[in-house]
Amino acid sequence: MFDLQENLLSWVIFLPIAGIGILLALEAAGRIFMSRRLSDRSWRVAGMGFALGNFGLSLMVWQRFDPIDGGLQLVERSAWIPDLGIQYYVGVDGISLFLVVMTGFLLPVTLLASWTDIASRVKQYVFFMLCLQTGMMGAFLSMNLFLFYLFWELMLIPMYFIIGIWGGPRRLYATLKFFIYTMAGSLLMLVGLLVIYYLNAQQFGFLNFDYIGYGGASGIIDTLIPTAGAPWWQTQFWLFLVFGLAFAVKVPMFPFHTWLPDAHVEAPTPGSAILAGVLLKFGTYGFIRFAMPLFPEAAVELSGLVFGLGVAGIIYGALVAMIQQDIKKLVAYSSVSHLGFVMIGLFAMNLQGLEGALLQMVNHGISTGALFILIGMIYERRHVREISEFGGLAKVMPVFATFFLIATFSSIGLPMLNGFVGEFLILLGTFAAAPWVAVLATTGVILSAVYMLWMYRRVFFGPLTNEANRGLLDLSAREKIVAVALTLPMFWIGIYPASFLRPMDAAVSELMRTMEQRGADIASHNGGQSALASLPAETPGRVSWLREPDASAEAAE
Amino acid sequence: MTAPDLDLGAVAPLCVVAVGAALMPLLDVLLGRTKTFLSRPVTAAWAGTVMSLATTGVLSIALVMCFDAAGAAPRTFNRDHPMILMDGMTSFLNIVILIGSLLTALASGKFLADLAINRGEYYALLLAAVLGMMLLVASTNLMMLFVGLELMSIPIYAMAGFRRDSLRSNESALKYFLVGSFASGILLYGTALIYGATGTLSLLEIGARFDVDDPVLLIGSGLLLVGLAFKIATVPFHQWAPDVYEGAPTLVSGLMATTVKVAAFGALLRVFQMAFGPIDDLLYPALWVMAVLTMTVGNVMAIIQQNTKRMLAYSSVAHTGYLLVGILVGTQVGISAVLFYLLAYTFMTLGAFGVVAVLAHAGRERERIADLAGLANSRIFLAAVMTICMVSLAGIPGTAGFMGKFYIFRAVVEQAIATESSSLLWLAVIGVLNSAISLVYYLRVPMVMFMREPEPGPEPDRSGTFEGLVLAVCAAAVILLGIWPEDLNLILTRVDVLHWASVASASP
Amino acid sequence: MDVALVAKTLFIFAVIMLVFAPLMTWVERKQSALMQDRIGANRADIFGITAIGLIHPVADVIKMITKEDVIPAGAHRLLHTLCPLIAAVPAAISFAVIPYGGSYSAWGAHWSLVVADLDYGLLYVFAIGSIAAYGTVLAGWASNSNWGMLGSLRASAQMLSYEVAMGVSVLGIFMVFGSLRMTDIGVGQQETFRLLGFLEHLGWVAPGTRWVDWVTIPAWGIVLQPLGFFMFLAALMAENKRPPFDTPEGESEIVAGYFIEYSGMKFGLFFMAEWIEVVVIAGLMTALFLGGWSLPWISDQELIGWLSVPFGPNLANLLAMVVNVSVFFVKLCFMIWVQQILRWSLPRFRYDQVMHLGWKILLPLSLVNILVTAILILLVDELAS
Amino acid sequence: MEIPVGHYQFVAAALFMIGVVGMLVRRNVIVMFMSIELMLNAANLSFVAWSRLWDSIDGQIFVFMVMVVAAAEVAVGLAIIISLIRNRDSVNIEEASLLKW
Amino acid sequence: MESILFWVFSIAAIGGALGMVGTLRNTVYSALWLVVSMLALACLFIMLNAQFVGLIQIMVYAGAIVVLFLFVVMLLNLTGGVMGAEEQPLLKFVGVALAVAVSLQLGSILLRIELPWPEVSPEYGTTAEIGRALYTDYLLPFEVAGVLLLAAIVAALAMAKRERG
Repeated sequence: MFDLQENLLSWVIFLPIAGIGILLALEAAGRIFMSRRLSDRSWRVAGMGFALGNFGLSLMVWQRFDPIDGGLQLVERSAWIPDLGIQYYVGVDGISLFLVVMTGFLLPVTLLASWTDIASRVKQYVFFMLCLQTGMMGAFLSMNLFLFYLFWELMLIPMYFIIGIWGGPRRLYATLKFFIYTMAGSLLMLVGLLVIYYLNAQQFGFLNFDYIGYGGASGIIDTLIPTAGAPWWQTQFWLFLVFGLAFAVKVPMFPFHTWLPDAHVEAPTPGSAILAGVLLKFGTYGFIRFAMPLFPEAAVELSGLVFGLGVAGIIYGALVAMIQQDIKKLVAYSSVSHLGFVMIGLFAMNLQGLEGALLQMVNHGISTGALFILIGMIYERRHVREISEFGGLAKVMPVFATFFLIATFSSIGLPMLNGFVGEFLILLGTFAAAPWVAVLATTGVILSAVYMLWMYRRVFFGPLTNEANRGLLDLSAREKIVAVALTLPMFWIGIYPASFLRPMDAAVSELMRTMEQRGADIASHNGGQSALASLPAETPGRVSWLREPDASAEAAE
Repeated sequence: MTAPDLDLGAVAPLCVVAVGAALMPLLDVLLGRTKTFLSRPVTAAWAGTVMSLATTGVLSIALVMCFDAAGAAPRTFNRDHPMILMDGMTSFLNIVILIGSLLTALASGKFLADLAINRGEYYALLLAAVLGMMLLVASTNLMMLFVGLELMSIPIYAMAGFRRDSLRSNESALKYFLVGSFASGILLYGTALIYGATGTLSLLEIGARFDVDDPVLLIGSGLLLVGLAFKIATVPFHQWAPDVYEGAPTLVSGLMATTVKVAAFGALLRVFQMAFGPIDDLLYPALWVMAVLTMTVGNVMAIIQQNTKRMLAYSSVAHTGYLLVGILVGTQVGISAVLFYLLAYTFMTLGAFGVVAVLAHAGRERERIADLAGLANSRIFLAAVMTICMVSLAGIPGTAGFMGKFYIFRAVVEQAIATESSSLLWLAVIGVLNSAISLVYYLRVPMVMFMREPEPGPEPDRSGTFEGLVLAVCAAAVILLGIWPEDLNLILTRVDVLHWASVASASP
Repeated sequence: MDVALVAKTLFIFAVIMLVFAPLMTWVERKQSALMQDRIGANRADIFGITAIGLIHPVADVIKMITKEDVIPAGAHRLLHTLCPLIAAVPAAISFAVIPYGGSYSAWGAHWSLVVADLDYGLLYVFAIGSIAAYGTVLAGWASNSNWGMLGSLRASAQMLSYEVAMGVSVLGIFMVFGSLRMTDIGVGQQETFRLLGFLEHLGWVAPGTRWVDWVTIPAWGIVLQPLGFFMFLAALMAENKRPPFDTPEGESEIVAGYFIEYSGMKFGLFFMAEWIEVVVIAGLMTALFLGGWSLPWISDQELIGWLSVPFGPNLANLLAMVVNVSVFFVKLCFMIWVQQILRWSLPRFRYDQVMHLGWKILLPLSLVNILVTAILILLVDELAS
Repeated sequence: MEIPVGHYQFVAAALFMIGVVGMLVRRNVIVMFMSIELMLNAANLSFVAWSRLWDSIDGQIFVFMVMVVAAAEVAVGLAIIISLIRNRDSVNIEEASLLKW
Repeated sequence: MESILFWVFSIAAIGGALGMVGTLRNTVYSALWLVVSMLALACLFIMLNAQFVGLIQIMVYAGAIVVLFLFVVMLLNLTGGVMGAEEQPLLKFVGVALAVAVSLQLGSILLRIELPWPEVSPEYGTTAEIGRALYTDYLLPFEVAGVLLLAAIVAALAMAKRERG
């Protein structure tokens, strides 16, 4: 049961919370038997240890992952609430693999980055961070919808506290808004989930929450969800809307994004980093994992809407970011813009678009996380974030300026850095599906270069006008480690994306096959009509140069 | 005159509680007179602890008996004229009631001492009320239902006013009393009309003889439901609840919000299942509206409350709404969902009231939500328990509250799909939207505790050993029920509507 | 309307209201004089004839009626006037269920000597008695006087408290005789039971031994329920609020309690009520505990049977009736005398003592009495079967 | 028995209505309390009449139980009122109502 | 004869009830009106062959409950219109209107019921029969009623007893 080889994913998920358990037990034992408490420092160190262990385990997942296989790997499944068809069922595939690795990577980095920043209530901080990690890992790895839902909402609570306790002056408002927005969206999804659950039970005769069937049995994914001829609330269209709402709030897509600037600005540095780096990905992850395969017809029908909102988000986010005075807010709005890219990439529904979107999710996690952490470093020194407060920082903090520049470039999507690969693939895919959307989205790339570089110039170049900045110390050794750690993957992805794209390839192909199959099922059910039929079956212009030839050949089969 | 055919074993747990209720005043007197046979008198605090432990003991014995009975075949006390039915559902509800009251009794010792209302009558009243509740959920006859209801209510009236030096407690008791008796009166007249229309008091026979076109019977049923609705505080019969909960001693409020509600719901379930089957269609729209209103009003009103107890009162109104949804569905899945929800609800509400009770030291009560500020710094244990309870009440996954709501909504959706009824689906949608509204006020409590600086003043009291135990049990149960509800399923599957049918043959 | 019923009603009310109640004033004075070593009640005379003070009742009546009727300022006139009646009338009409003779038939007519032979006999008395409480409770309040108010409060508390003890202490009688009907109880008390019967049961003497049957005692209530007798008597006297239970009136503390503001015949009515109640109590005790109208060891049938030998059945019935009624009133007078003795020999209880006696002595004792009685009845049934 | 059962029931319904209305419109606690008693009594009359109509003793037993309950309610209710008044006298009579009614 | 009695008693019962609710001046009057109503009801009970219940009605309601009311009213000197609820006129108006409407509806329905009275055995409603029923069929409620009274005593004590020391 505790075998590392057999239960690797469980280890990944539960190591942080087990660490919490150990620490709490030690704390309690200390209080009871020795009437003294563990020091803050020991909590921090232990927390760091568990986070690193978690990262190591996630790397192990990558190492043991078979890139050829498009299906679930390292699956674990055991009965949990059998009466309701609820299993403890985890598995990883090409879609979630890098999100898991990225999540594992970001936690130790943020912990290290906040080593001195978070000075009060350290134990609670470590507690909530580790809990958060369990929630996030669990949500990425769950293959039972109930389990997914549980983790999905569970990770909100630590984040609620992290923003609320260590956040800025308006933290209470921001954290409540964050929580209620995301929760309200997902609650409706619960109803939708139940509807599908019972449709599935009706079709297959037993209650089942498994997303992908296990051992030959059917899963939720096999449910035939009608497009017409049933009560309206059982049709793909409405169910997609319900699911889409939950995920769109989380992404956040354009009209639902208002919680994001508040939360990001008020959150402490590690909070912002994790929020931007991981939590936002759950929205897009939800689309690609659940909403699109479950309701392919509706996804195609509504792809126009998503494109519209996505482009609106890209341009709106960029424009709003341009006028921000607060660096953090600027980065926050840039997230809205970037995730708009991810959304249009997903709904292009071809190999490039999907892969680009997946890769861009990872990219955004790293580069935006890095930006927030770097901003945190300067904030720790100056306790202000207004762009106007700075200027000429490059002179006093050259190392910092360098790393910030790399992160900025990564965010803009400069070639050789990670952002470029993702955005390029997305635009490629989108152009194939909807040329005008790609054209409009491209303006977003340009705009992002404008606002990011403009910001960079105002902060780092020019004369050193503000006296307060004169005595700033450059990065400490610890901060350098953090910065280097964040920069390395940017280059890696930018220079050699194939190591990331290869495992995605099989999974995305598998996903597209599934969607086509479901489209055909619906079509036969409806008597020959399927919106999916309008999709180009094989996408032209595959970018095989990005990929090793043998892998692409296999993926094409 | 032949002796009735009695089955004393069926009522053994009831007997235990009744004997306990009768002996508790004696124990009180005995403890007051220890001077005569001990070298020094027992202090009031110690006497209180002994009383609370004794009460807990009595309730535990009954609890064990109920657990034993849970799996057995249904029994009744008087086989010639069954008034009660000790079946799976009764046992389950009895278990819930006993757990709730047991925890309350255990925490009461220090609580009463802190408020300087350490009087032995409390425990006798508690036990009597518990007996009433147990009878109420077991009753299959309107007479038994009425007597059980009153046996439950009358001690609680007094317990609400147990802080005799506090005007608010007095007013709370008075208000509860007036509203409660008013409700009893309405219920009673409804019973009279039902009796008049059918000529029987047995629920099963009423169900069998139900003539849907008889206006007298319909009005009687309506009045009966209104009476019960007062007791469980559904909108628009809820207005007493916040005032009463606020004024009553906190643990008593907890008891009112949990076990009393459980018992009244048990009665409601019985009435619906046994007697009101034929008018399901008539009741459906009324209950639908009532459930929606109850959820919504409870949640919306809770948002603007400044007093923790008042907030919890409105929260309990809101939860009543969710429970009504389960009753409305009426399938076995729905009923087991209600039962599960009641258990989960008992733990989380009791935990929340328990935390407030720990802080309710005479003279410096911390009843406002703002008074909880900074509790996480001074008393992390209390803050943690409160947070767990709030999170559970809000229905966030991983807690009992979520599982409860999940069960309820799953029953709703199942039935909606089975009958293609979109009104049921809307009920689920409104339910989850209400959950979202409820986040606003539930999350405010942890927010205040963790994210606000405490006001200057003395630190809040530490929880006593038993109080701490109770709180820990509540928190642990909330989490365990949220993560491993399947053990409970073993009990739930015993809740079988079909068992009721077997009683039909037993009644004359 | 049944002539017999009217006759019975008139007879009993005439006796109670016109004979016993006025006579009570005389008895009371004479008794107190006797006990205080005075002569007492010997002043009023008609043409010099004092007739051992028997003129006094007449004088009293005249005095009461002719005195000024004062209604104090601020009093509630209607209630103030009604209260004496509310107090007196229920007392009087509760005699309706007390049988003062058995049932007889002569010349084809058939009648029993009780105004209303109700199934729930004694309950009627209790119900009527509980209404009488209003008279006292309201009297003090209606006269707008502090003393009166205090008296009323005490009276209502006392009456409510003792109603419980009263009801519970007499339960044993119902259990023994198996009925609430007063005539059933009366007939039941005509039986005898063999005191030495247990010897047969134990097998110490052979069944059918004659001398065992000789030693019998009548199955009177007082024999079967000795404890019940005393408790019931005490409770009834407390209900009547006469000394030693006269705290509501307590001359030395609250002057005269609830009827402090009354004068003239209204005042007289309160006293009438008390005296009537004394008679009712005596009647109840007689009917329930002292064998009612019957002679000890001689049942109605036996009596009529013996009398029929010389006089024939019709006359025998009439004679038996006369004998029985006389016996009843003799017993009644005895019970009145007992009450007078108690009244003049015991000092007044303090208020808390009254409550203590009612709640902490009479009530538990009567509960124990019920328990013991129930066990004994079960045992006897067991032995008999 | 020349009066039909409906007439008795009508009287009961009227009493019940008067009780409900009294409970709702009166502000004197004691009178409200008495209105509740009236409601119980209305139910009693109804029970007795139905009981006679159905020739079953259930209704009368129920009335018996109602009386027990009524007695218990009165004892507790009046005790609550006494405790409230005592307190209010000693604390502050001006404070008519702390809790919103 | 029977109709006359019925009309007398029902008018007394309803009149007493109206008087009770309608008397604004003095709580004592309200209580007295209530007694009138109770006594009339007891008489109606007896007319319906419920002699035992009727007698108990007098004993319990008239003899104990209302006396207790009077006792408390006098003890606390509550004779004026003391205490009361904050006005919620609209809600109350709705409540009253609803009550009246339902009652009128109900009353008109009930008034039309003219089922024949069945013949009952002479035992019906007697103490003996009620006692038998209480100790056999209704044993459980009867016992529970005992516990209820005990609880009420304890409750009343807990509320009204003076604090020791």
